Amino acid sequence: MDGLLLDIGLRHFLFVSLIVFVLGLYCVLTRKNAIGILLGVELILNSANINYIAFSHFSSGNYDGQVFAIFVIMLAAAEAVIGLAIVLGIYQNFSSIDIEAVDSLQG
Amino acid sequence: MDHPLLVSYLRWIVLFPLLGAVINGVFGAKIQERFGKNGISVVACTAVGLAFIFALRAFFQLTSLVPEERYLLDTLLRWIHIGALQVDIAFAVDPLSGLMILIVTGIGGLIHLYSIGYMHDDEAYWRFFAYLNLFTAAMLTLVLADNLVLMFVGWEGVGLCSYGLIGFWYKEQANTTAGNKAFIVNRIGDAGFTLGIFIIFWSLFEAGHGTTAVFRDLGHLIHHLEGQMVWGVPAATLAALCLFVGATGKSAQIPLYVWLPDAMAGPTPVSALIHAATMVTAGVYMMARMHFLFSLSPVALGVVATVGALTALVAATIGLAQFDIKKVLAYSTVSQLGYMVLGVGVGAYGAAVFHLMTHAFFKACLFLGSGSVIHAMGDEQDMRKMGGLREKMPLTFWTFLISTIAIAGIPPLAGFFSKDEILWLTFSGGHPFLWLIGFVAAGMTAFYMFRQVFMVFFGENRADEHTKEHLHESPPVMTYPLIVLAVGALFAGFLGVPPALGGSNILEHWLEPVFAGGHAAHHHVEVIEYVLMVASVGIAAVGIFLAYLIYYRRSLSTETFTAVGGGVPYQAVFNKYYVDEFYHATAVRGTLLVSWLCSAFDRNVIDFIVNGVAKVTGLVGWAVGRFDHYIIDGLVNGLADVTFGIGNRLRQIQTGNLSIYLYVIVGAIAVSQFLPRVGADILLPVVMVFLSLVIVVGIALWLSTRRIQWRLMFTKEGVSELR
Amino acid sequence: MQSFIDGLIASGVFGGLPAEAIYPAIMFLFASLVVFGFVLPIVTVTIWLERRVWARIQSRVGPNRVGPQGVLQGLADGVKNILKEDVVPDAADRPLFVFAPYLLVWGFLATFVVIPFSSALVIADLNVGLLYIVAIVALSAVGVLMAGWASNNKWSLLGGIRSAAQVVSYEIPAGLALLPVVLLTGTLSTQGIIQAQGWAPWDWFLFHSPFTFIAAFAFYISALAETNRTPFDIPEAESELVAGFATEYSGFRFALFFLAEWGSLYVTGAIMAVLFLGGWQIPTGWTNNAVVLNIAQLTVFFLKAYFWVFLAMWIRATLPRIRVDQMMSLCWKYLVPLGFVNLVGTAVWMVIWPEGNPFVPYLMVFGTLALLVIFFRRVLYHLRRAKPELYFNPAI
Amino acid sequence: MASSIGQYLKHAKDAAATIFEGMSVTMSHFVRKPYTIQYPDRTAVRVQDTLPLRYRGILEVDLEICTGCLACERACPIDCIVIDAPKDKVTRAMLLSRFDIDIAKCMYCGLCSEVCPTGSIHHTTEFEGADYSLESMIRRFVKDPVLAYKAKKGEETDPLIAPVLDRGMEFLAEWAEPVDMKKYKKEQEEAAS
Amino acid sequence: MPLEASVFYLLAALTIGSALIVALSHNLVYSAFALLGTFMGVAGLYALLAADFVAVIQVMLYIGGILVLILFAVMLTHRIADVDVSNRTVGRIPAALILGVVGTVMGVCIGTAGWVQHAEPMVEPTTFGIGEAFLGPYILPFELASVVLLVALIGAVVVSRKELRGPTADG
Repeated sequence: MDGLLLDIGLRHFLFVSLIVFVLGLYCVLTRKNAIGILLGVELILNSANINYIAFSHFSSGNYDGQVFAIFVIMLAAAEAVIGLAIVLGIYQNFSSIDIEAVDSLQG
Repeated sequence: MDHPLLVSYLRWIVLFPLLGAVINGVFGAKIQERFGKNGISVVACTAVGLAFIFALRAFFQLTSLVPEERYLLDTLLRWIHIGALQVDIAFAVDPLSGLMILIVTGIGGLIHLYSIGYMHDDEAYWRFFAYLNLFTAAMLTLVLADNLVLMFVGWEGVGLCSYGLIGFWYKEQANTTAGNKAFIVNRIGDAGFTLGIFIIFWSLFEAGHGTTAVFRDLGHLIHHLEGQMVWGVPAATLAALCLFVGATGKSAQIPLYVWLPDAMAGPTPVSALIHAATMVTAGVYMMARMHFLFSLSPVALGVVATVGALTALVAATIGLAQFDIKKVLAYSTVSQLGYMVLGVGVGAYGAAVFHLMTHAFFKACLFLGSGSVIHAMGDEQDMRKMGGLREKMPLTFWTFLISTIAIAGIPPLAGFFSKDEILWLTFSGGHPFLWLIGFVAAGMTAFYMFRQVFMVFFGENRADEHTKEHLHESPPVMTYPLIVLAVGALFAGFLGVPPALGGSNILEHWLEPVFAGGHAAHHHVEVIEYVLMVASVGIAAVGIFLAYLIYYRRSLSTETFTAVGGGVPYQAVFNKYYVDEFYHATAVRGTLLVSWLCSAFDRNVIDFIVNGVAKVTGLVGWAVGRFDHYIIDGLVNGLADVTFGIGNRLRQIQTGNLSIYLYVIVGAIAVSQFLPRVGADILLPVVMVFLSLVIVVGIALWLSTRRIQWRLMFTKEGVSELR
Repeated sequence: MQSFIDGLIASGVFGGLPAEAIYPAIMFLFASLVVFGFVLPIVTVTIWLERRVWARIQSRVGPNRVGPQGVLQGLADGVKNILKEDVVPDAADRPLFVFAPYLLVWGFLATFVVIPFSSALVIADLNVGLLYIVAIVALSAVGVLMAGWASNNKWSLLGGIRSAAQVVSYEIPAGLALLPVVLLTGTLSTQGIIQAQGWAPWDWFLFHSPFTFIAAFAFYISALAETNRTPFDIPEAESELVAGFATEYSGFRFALFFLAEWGSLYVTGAIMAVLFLGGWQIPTGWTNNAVVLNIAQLTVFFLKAYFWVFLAMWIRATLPRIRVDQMMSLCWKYLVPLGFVNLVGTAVWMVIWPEGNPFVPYLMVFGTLALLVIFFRRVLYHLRRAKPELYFNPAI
Repeated sequence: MASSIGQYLKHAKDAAATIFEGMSVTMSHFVRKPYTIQYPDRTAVRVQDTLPLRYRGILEVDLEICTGCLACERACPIDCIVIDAPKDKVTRAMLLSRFDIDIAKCMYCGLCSEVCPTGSIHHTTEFEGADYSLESMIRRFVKDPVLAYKAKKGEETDPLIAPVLDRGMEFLAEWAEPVDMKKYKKEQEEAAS
Repeated sequence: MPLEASVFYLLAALTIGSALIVALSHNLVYSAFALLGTFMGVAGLYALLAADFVAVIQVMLYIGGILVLILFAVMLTHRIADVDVSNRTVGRIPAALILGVVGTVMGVCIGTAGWVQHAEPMVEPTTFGIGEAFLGPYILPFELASVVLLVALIGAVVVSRKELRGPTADG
């Protein structure tokens, strides 16, 4: 048992990323606040990155995983920028970023 | 004969009258306004006069040549040069055409002078002279044509002018119908003529020895036609017959003579010129010109001869019963033409041409005489209203009398020599039966001519008072041509005195080079010739005596003749053997019937088909429309409605609330990704099912808490209200 | 450092302890030594030196009472702050309010991991050294925001946001200015860069080519802007935002902010020394005793670094505060394009002279000397004009 | 475009030049002697001594030459001078039992020193009035009653009082005679040459 | 306790702890700042996985860029607009349920799946390798990334500018 716990293997990192992923998903699902959702998204992206780096370190042996992680980070940045711009836009339009209020696109 | 002397003045013979026609035709109205009617007549007469002078010049130039060399040629311009057909516009004068142009221009000129007086008070004066000039030009083209095609042009031109002149007073319906009738009948004949030309051309082409339309060359090449068969008939015979059909049309022989009597509706000088002297002789001239073709097929000659004789007889009989002064002369022309055709038929081309010449003189004189009578009688043409005009119109009477004697065939005058020549040649040519017909016809001719003289000039005047006072002799411009023609009638005969009577038959010799192929040289005199001569004079005398008895002495009443055979023959003769009616019944009605049939057919069958197709299309269209409307539109609309319904139902989940969307996404992923992946063991599927249940319940539960009422979401009116 | 420790282990100083335990222990020891032994004193001295330099420039005396010539003035301030009551505004966001200064200090201290002191003395010669420094600066931006937000007053919030914006936006020109040196050396590790330079001025990257020369000053300007100093100290502009994000802070937390600010000044100087002045490079050969060599290298490095600190103080005393839009336009219209030009210039330079142009460094050194001469003549000109009473002795 | 690039470069050059110039100016100041006087303790000369005679500092009373005429007390607009001048029941001479000046209230207008006949009350160059208690703000010049000074017609003979009187008179002299500027300047020039 | 394991657990605890705060905390600002802890924890994990370049990039970009941005956004829209951004969430039970299931299933997978692992993981400076990769096989994504960032930059400016939207601004 301690062998499993002590020598850090791939599974440990996957577990950590899983937990972060689940928390991120939870945050996305339950937040009423637009920015809260963006936070959740960031968490999800980070968990994905952990997996990338873990696999790159343990399994692949080359730099693909890390390169991908960097791309993910870069895209996360772009996404955050746009997301926040939209949130600002919503805020200026609806004077609130509570997604409950922002339902004018209702079917 | 085949080394033509090239000259360049022949063209003017044709061009002068043509020029005159153009001037009068185009500027006629203006000239008449400006210079009055004399301007018109000056132009017309000078045109014909110049043509006559040039014709004389050509004639004398011919006489200066050696008989074999008598051939003047004037090529104007290249006309049709297509493949094997080489046709030029070229005018040629040889003894035959030389004679003809003299007749045309001479007698034409006299008639121009005469019509100055006759048409004096007619408003369309310029149009009349334009037509006359045009006619003269066309006739000269026909006569001077060097080849068949150019002759055909002249042939048609003449037909056109006759139509124009017959229907000159176009205001009356009768004149126009007469004009039409003449034109149509001529056209039938012309059709035959063209067929003849084509047959000659193609058969020569088939024979492969090159083709030409020039009479001179045709003469040499025509023997190649012997072996040719066209439609199972020897080419030569067929061509000849077709040409003969054209001739009958133009020269008013048996089948196609009906237009000539009606043509009298035109002014009298027209009748005189066209329907006595020139146009009607065109057929005889054509056959004379094509003598080498006809001599190739004895069958054709036989047909020609019989048709000629029959025409002579039939026309004569009809002439007996006519009361219209011009109708009598018309039928006498037809019968005289019959003699000419008979002459051609028996191969006596020379005699035929001789008779043609003499007939031109006295027939023209007769017509012009009747013209002056009608002129005097105030356009009255019925002989029963005339009589005793001898004192009032001595000149007209004497010229009329001379011409009548000439036509009757009394010796010293022209008629006897030419008619007798034909009869003798018919008899000696081995056609005794035809001679008999001719012989009888001659008698009848004498009878009806003198009947006319006695009715018109002797006895008491049956005209009404009004016309009586006005009776006067025609003005000199009309009477002088009559005198010239009468002199012509007197002396024309001496040109062709037969050797039997000590004459040297100048005309025969004159035409001899042209008909080199002919077989007319019977120099040895036979007794039988004298016998026939005496017989013909006798029959003439009998005819004259009968006429004298009936019409001058009134001792013999006409009933004796009319009652013969129950009056049927008289009725038949009086009504012209009902030929018009027959034609009307058969040809005209036939054509009408055929046209009606065609229109009926067209109306019913074709229209029916077309309308049918239209109806069917309409029907099909309607069917397709219905199909499209109900089935396809139905489908489409149905689909639209279905989609709309589904869309409406699914609209509910678009609550506009972001987290709901995320739930749906995550739920969907969870269900779709994990459900199939999980292994087959029992525990996990249970969890899966439980999970999806929970999801659905959760969403439903959650939705219920939302402020959207149930009513809005699921009931119909709610949805409509929402929308 | 690594080899040094291996040497000690090999010599069996630590007995049988597993290598795994020794490394962290030594690392921890060395780190605490650096922090308490070096950073705190340096900061207090810097604070005192700054006030003296200011004074002398403004013809004043400056603190000279506490300790010899007032050197302990910084210490006195520190003690003062510690003794002051540590007020936490009740409406403030307590946890964030408390954590903000530590975040800032953490960001500041973390940079010392990579800054070398001598050829052997560096806490961890990271392979991504320079990049690490740029990243850590970002951390302080977050600290500033946290402080600004937590103290729940308008001035501090606006001050916090403004300074964070300034720090973030000046990271770009700073990063660009670093790149030419990275291009030249091909490595990001600080030791590597220093080893790539020689001890003589013409071997330094500063004089390697005109582009690196400009890059150096561009980096220096943007570094100053990042640490909110001199012309760019808008966030703490007394007249507008009182003390910027530190308005509500008092006592020890306020001291921490001071520590971070003046400490980062030294860090800037150190980086400049590493990148452009050849760090601890000294002529070798005169001694073979490693310790003596290291001490010499340490002093040389310190002097070079402290020159830039002095320069910062000097600039602060000279230049007026610039407006916010001027600051932004300077950053985006002048420094960033300049950064790109230098980057391309250096790249072209490297292509043309792979081993570096033999003449240009000497030329540049000579040029700089000429510049200095001109500078002093200007100074003399001003002195002649003002005919003041001169007083050269720094100690008053 | 070209002009803007020219301008762009000009701005950069100007910035560098001005900073260079500015730094040279500050460097020039760097080596100058600071003007600041390290008051209070490290000044070369006590600041108070450097002040001019007329400097109206904290008031001082030479009881020896105070005649007890209360002119100053009356002249003071703020009444911060309190004098008790009881007659000695025994010798009938005027005694000065209390002469208090509240320097906190005093506005240093100088009206009292002008009217003092003998110049006993006058401004010193002393300005450091800070003290630890408000009480100490009141300068009590009389510990135990003192005899008021009686003015003599002629010269003051008493060697103790004479210098004090001269100093007093010197103080008064400043206001008594209007300064003749021309004479003053002449004297200055003679002094300068 | 071996050093590496303890460091891992420490970092894992930091990451998960702050992630929990992000997910669960009522106050949006707390969750925003807790994000810092997550990012630092993750950076630490990268360092553990010998991905030093990515760790530094993570710190620089995530914390320096995205976190600062999010903080800006939070501050600009938070307290001043007196909007009570109660973080109270929507339907926590169903979310917990779904995630519970999802989590367990993924956990089972991670636990049971036989991951391909190399014997000796690679530990050496990665900057050079990544640089090569960027300009080698990944040149196209690298260039496209620059375009994406430019687009995002411009897009953000356009979307958030107030005056561009004209009359609709009062919303």
